[in-house]
Amino acid sequence: MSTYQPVAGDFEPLTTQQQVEVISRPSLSYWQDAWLRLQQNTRAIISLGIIVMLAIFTLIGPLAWTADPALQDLNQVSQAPSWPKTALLVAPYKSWAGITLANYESPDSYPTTVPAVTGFKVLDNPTTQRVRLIWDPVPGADGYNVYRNNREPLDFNDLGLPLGSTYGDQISYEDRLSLEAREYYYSVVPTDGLDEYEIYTQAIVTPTLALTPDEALERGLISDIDLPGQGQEIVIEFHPFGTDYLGRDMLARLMQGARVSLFIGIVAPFLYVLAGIAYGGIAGYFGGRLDAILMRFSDFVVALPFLLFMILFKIAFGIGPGESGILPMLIALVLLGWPATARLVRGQVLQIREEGYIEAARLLGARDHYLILRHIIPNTMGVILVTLTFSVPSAIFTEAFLSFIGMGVAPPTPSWGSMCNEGVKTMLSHPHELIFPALFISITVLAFNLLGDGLTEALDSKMRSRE
Amino acid sequence: MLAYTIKRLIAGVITVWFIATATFFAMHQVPGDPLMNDKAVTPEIRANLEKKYGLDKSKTEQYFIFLGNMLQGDFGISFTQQNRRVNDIIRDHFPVSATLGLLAIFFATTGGVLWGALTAIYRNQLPDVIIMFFVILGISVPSFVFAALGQLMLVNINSFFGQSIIPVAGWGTIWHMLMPSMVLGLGTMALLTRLMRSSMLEVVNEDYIKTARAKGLSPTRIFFRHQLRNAILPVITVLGPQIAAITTGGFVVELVFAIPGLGRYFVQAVQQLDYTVIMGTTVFYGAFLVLMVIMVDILYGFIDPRVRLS
Amino acid sequence: MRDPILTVEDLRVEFATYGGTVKAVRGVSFELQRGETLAIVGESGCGKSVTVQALMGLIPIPPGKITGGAALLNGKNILNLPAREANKFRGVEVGMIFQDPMSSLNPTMTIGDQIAETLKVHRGESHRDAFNQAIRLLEKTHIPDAKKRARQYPFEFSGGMLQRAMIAQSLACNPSVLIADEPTTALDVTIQAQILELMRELQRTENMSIILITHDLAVVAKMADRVAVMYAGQIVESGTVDDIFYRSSHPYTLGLKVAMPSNTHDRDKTLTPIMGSPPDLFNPPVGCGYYARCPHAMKVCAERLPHNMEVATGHTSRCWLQHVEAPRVLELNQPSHNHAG
Amino acid sequence: MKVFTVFLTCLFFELALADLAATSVNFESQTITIALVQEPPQLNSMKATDQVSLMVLGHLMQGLVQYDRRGNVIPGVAMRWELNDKEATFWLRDNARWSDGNPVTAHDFVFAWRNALKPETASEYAFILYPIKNAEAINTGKVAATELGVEAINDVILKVTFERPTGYFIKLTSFATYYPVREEFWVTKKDRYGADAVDLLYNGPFVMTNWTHSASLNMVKNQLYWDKQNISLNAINAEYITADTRARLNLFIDGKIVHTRLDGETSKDALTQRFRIRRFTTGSVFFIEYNHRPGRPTNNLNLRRAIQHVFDADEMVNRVLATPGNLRGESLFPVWLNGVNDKFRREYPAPLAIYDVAKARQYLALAKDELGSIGPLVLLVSDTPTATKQAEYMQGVLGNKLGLELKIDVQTFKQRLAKMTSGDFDMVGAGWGPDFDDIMTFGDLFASWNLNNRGRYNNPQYDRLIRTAMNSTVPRIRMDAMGEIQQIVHDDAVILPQYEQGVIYLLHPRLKGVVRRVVGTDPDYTHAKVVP
Repeated sequence: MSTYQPVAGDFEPLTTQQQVEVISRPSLSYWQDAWLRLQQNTRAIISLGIIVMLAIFTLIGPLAWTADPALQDLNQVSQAPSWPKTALLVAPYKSWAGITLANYESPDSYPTTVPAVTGFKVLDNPTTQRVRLIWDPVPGADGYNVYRNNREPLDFNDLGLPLGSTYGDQISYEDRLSLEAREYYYSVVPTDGLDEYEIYTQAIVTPTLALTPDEALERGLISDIDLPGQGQEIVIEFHPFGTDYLGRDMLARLMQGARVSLFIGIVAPFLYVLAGIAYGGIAGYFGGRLDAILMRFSDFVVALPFLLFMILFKIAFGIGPGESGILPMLIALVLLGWPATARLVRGQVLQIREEGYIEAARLLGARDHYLILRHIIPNTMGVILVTLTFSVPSAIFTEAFLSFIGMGVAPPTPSWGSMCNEGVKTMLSHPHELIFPALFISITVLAFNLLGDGLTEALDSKMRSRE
Repeated sequence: MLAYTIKRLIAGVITVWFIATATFFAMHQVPGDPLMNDKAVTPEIRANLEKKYGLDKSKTEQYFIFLGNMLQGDFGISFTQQNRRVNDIIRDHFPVSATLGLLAIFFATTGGVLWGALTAIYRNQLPDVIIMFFVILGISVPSFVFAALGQLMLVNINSFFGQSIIPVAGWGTIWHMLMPSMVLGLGTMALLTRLMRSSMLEVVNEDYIKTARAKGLSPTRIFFRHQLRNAILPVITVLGPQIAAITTGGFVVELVFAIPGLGRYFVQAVQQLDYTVIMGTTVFYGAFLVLMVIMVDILYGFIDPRVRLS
Repeated sequence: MRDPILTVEDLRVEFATYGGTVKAVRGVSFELQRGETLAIVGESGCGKSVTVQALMGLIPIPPGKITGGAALLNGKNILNLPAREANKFRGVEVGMIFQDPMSSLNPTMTIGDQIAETLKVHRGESHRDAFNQAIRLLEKTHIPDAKKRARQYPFEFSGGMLQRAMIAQSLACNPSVLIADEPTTALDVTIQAQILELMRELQRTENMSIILITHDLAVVAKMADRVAVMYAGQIVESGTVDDIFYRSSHPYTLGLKVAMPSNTHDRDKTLTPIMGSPPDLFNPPVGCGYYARCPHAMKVCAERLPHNMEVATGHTSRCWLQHVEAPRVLELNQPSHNHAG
Repeated sequence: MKVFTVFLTCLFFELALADLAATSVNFESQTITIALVQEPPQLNSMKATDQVSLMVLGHLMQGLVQYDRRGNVIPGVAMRWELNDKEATFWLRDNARWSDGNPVTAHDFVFAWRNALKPETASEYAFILYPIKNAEAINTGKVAATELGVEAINDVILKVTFERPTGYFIKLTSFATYYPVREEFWVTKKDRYGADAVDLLYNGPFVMTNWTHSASLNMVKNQLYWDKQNISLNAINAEYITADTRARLNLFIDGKIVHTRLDGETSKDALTQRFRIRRFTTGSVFFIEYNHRPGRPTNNLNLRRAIQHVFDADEMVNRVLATPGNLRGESLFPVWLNGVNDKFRREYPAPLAIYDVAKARQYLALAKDELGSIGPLVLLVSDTPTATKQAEYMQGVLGNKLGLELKIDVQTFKQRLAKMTSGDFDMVGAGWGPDFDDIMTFGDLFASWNLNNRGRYNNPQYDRLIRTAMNSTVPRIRMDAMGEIQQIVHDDAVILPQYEQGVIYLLHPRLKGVVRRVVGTDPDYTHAKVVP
């Protein structure tokens, strides 16, 4: 590139004010810079977004979605999420004596084989309230077994659920076992009173979803018991997230559960991590015999039988039968949760205590607690944030366990952890009862993990020095 | 080093003594009658049972009797399993839980270090995000689900091969231990991954890493000889309590995989208020934990010379 | 005749930070002759460390980036090489020592192992041979009782001894170039002298050329054959040590000399610092970087970047005052032919 | 050292396939593998109480009589017997042997029954021997054990004198507490008797060869058993011990065990696996027991009637429990109980509680008049999942239909027992399983002197009826008394019957002759055989 040849005027001396430099960036305090850095971090922004959404879901949700979380709807037990369904209004259920043969005596000798049952059919229209089956009597049989399957049985071993058995003189059966509006394959098998003959007759039945007028009235689906009257279709409650094992609305329970789980999941870890930091900080900083004693006490706390002491806490806090003891549970969690963080922080403090800048600060007259708070703890941020974000799920599940032994939330109030425990039992047949609570817990944990990452990068000075 | 270990062992014995005392008196505070079962029993029979187990004496008296027996290594006989000595229960079942626990720790540590290092190296890139997703899933879903899913997987594998390749439950060969210990170690592996990632990111900025690169060492050598050795320190400090969590966490896995471990005795002893089994398992388990913590500190000293010599 | 072992031409390095991109090195060129000690001197933040780290491939990418220039070591390019290629020359042909010995050695490995490691990796020697050589290297850097010391850990060494160990480590494969990035800054004066003396001695015995990065002119005076003065990411003046000290032809060099306290200095006279502070390299000034602090700044200095001008053979200065028509400045060495004018 | 070797093996994975464990049934060797729900806590027949121990003992030991497939009493160690109001005489078979070769003699029974009643043995099932003369006196320490009304005339004849006429005594003698114990062997073991395989003598169809606690238990055919030729199985191996139904289903699918019980969740998996699902009523009744102590709101009859009319047993069985096999709770006496010459419930149909919300509210109004306000009621439940679920259902029913607030007090096993005994509850979820094959095992549950009557229900009319049933051996009289008891339980709403438990289970298709029993050994593999 050609070098510039100065012209005459170039060599005039510069006046002083032109020499003033322009300041390109404002100087920032530690926290301002951290906040600026946090905003840059996309992951931190996502997490803050999720946390705001969770807050809305917990606080404003119940106002928008007003279904009562405790209302049981036994017509819709463990339903997967689905579009609103319609149900048929039918007369209230009256018990059915079924059909019994007059003057029947059981055969004296049991034949080796008997013909298959004939005339096996459904009586009047089958509803989810009841399915009434009748068949013709089989000579030589002294009883019948009735089976129900969700699909076509292949052979005698595949008849499905054994619903019940009748004596020789009863040739009818009423099935009311958790009926759903779907196709069922019924089979009836003649028996000699104890053992079955290996032949079966099959009938396909599809009951319609039914509701009685007073049930509909009670549930507020119709305003007047006569209107619109039996035989009419009405739209029943819509459960966007499905229902649980007692037919309660999952979305409403998730919202109510959020209040307990988020409170415990956030406040408890925050408290016992704080306790852990203080305890570990002191142990690590002072070291020597104090450190040994403190650490042995933390081993002592960890080794105590958790369940035994939980029962003791329950009695100590005087939680009456059926009361929700959130505060005592919080205290219990904190009293037994801090050792893990304490150990970790102590490990870090032992390392940092040897650093140069600690000596320097001490020389400048910094007292111990100032040193710990101002210099040592911020440098253990990385590890602290990891344990904090990990304590969230463990606090949620410990709360669920405590509620299970009657210490935490009393039924019917749910919490995410307890909903998870219930959902696990029917994991394969009704996955939605586990997936939704586990999903919400995962989202909460994800949000706190991302926030933890973002904070670590923003606050942790070591990260900063790389720029 | 030897003096240090002996000092720690003495402190350990005192800790175990504290544990035993605290548990003993706590146990007696819990309401409920240890001897009562479903079917109510006449007062005379109750009196006999009480005499048999020495429950008729005062609490402090019982405590010193217990302490005396414990020093001779006798934990008495179980209330619920009338004629089994607690020592036998521990002798039969503790090795099973210990093997399962240590195997789980082995999986958790190797997995945690590996995944943690990977997420640090590929920071904010695809592997980091994927591993983070599984870590979050790993800790947000109860261990019971993973145990059930793990077992289901084995069942499908076996039905796929048409014969029982890997035993679905039970105990004995190494094949029985694989799935249960992996499931048991999952939660700890997730925690260790995160910790490893956090400490790896701190170590990568250290000056001695810059020196190592200036010395012309290959990235893999730097990773193993310099980065890993220093980054693993926080991971080791958390191992102590995690070992505790795993050996007690075994109850769920032992239930699902029908493993004759000590876990079920822990929980049932408290539910049944089986005093001798509670004391036996708690004291033995407390000693095991204290021993593990000492070994972890020694291991820590082995890796970080500064701590060893201070 | 010139026999350069290392030539660097128009080296440019930038860092992308969340506040914008920092142009840390803005076109640096210099040559290192065989057996010669070149000192690169300048205030902290002028880009001298970044320059040598760029040569050694120690800049973390991202956020750092080498955006231009070339560097030839014994005729081979060493810029932007992948780790496997760079490791062919790093630690073998070029050794490096750093400023803070306390944190530059792996705290969990013995000194002997760390030194032996270079030999094992580059020379494929067995552990025992490498360890014995490490002991000899420690003896060569005058560390007492080297056999015991080799088995100890870094935290058991004093600062001075650690720096000696660092030097021993960098000499393991007897490199032809030693880069010392502010080797004595973290040490106190007495140790400083020993280390510098050690480096001179090793240079003679090993016929090694040294690049010495420092901000201390006293060290430059004692050690350097040639000097390059850096300011705001550029070399503003370079020449022999006498050129720089007695024939300084750049106002910044003058400022540095005047700011340097010396033992003959009158105790109660105040030192004269250079007013102001180095420019902000987020948007470096268009003209000469020093114009805002230069007492002799002219209009052209603010508008145009001065190119390198030959003051004498091997002595260049990047300042408009060296231009033929520029006005005379008393204490500044300017080209003789325009005095006549 | 063992732990370390495990590490080594697990580090070097050899890819050899796992040894193909034998499948659960083997035709040639006639061996089967089963799983146990828990480690049998007590195999000393004089002290055993729980279901698992009784099941194992049922295969290892044999009392005077045993049950056939259809539940009728058939000869056991006793060849024949004669009974009347005052005494019973048993003639033992001479080829009944212990597993150490010695013959089983009448003395073995005398020793066992006396030992079981001794206070220091502290057997919780001692009360089942009370029909024998002086049994209760011995058990309460008033009289020496030798006074027991049982005598070995000689090696093969055993005579029993009754405390009071007991029609169903013959059925009691099949229960574990009535099993024989060889004194000469017992003396060498004392406290260790029943602790391990070697600390027991066997006179039943199988002998126990190995017992690794909480891990496995192996039984082999007893070559000295007198009915050996009718036993086709050579070995029964319990290789797995876990209470988790899912684990046991997976073992069944994997062909490792021959039988497993199904619950709501696992039944759906069994359907997809196309297994044959069988049904069996366990004979246990589950109900809510009120606290009848004065001062408790549940002492008020109207309140109990209100709850009775608002509880829909159909909905509980079909929608809440939702597993096949459970029957509507209608009476204290389950359907399997025998009456005079047919099923009791067919001869004395249970009075049906009508689900009628309007009537329920009327009773509630009456109750409120008598009691003033009704504070929150406390329902005490155990910490099992099904119990909490049913409690929440009750909470929903009482809340929605009667506006009654129900608090659920979840307690672990021992705390719950403590509260039940001290009466610290309004209502408690409870259940009762039969100890012997006679209606009395349920009948005397709410007699004022019965310790298991946790609600302290006290009705002289009820007590009088129980005594008449106890002291007579005429079936008609006993059954009429029980019919009236059933009416009282309904009219006085002593309990709120919920359901009679039925379970569904899977059985290996090639294993025939397995018997399910309401009383005694269940499941009973004694006469089972593996078909090709």
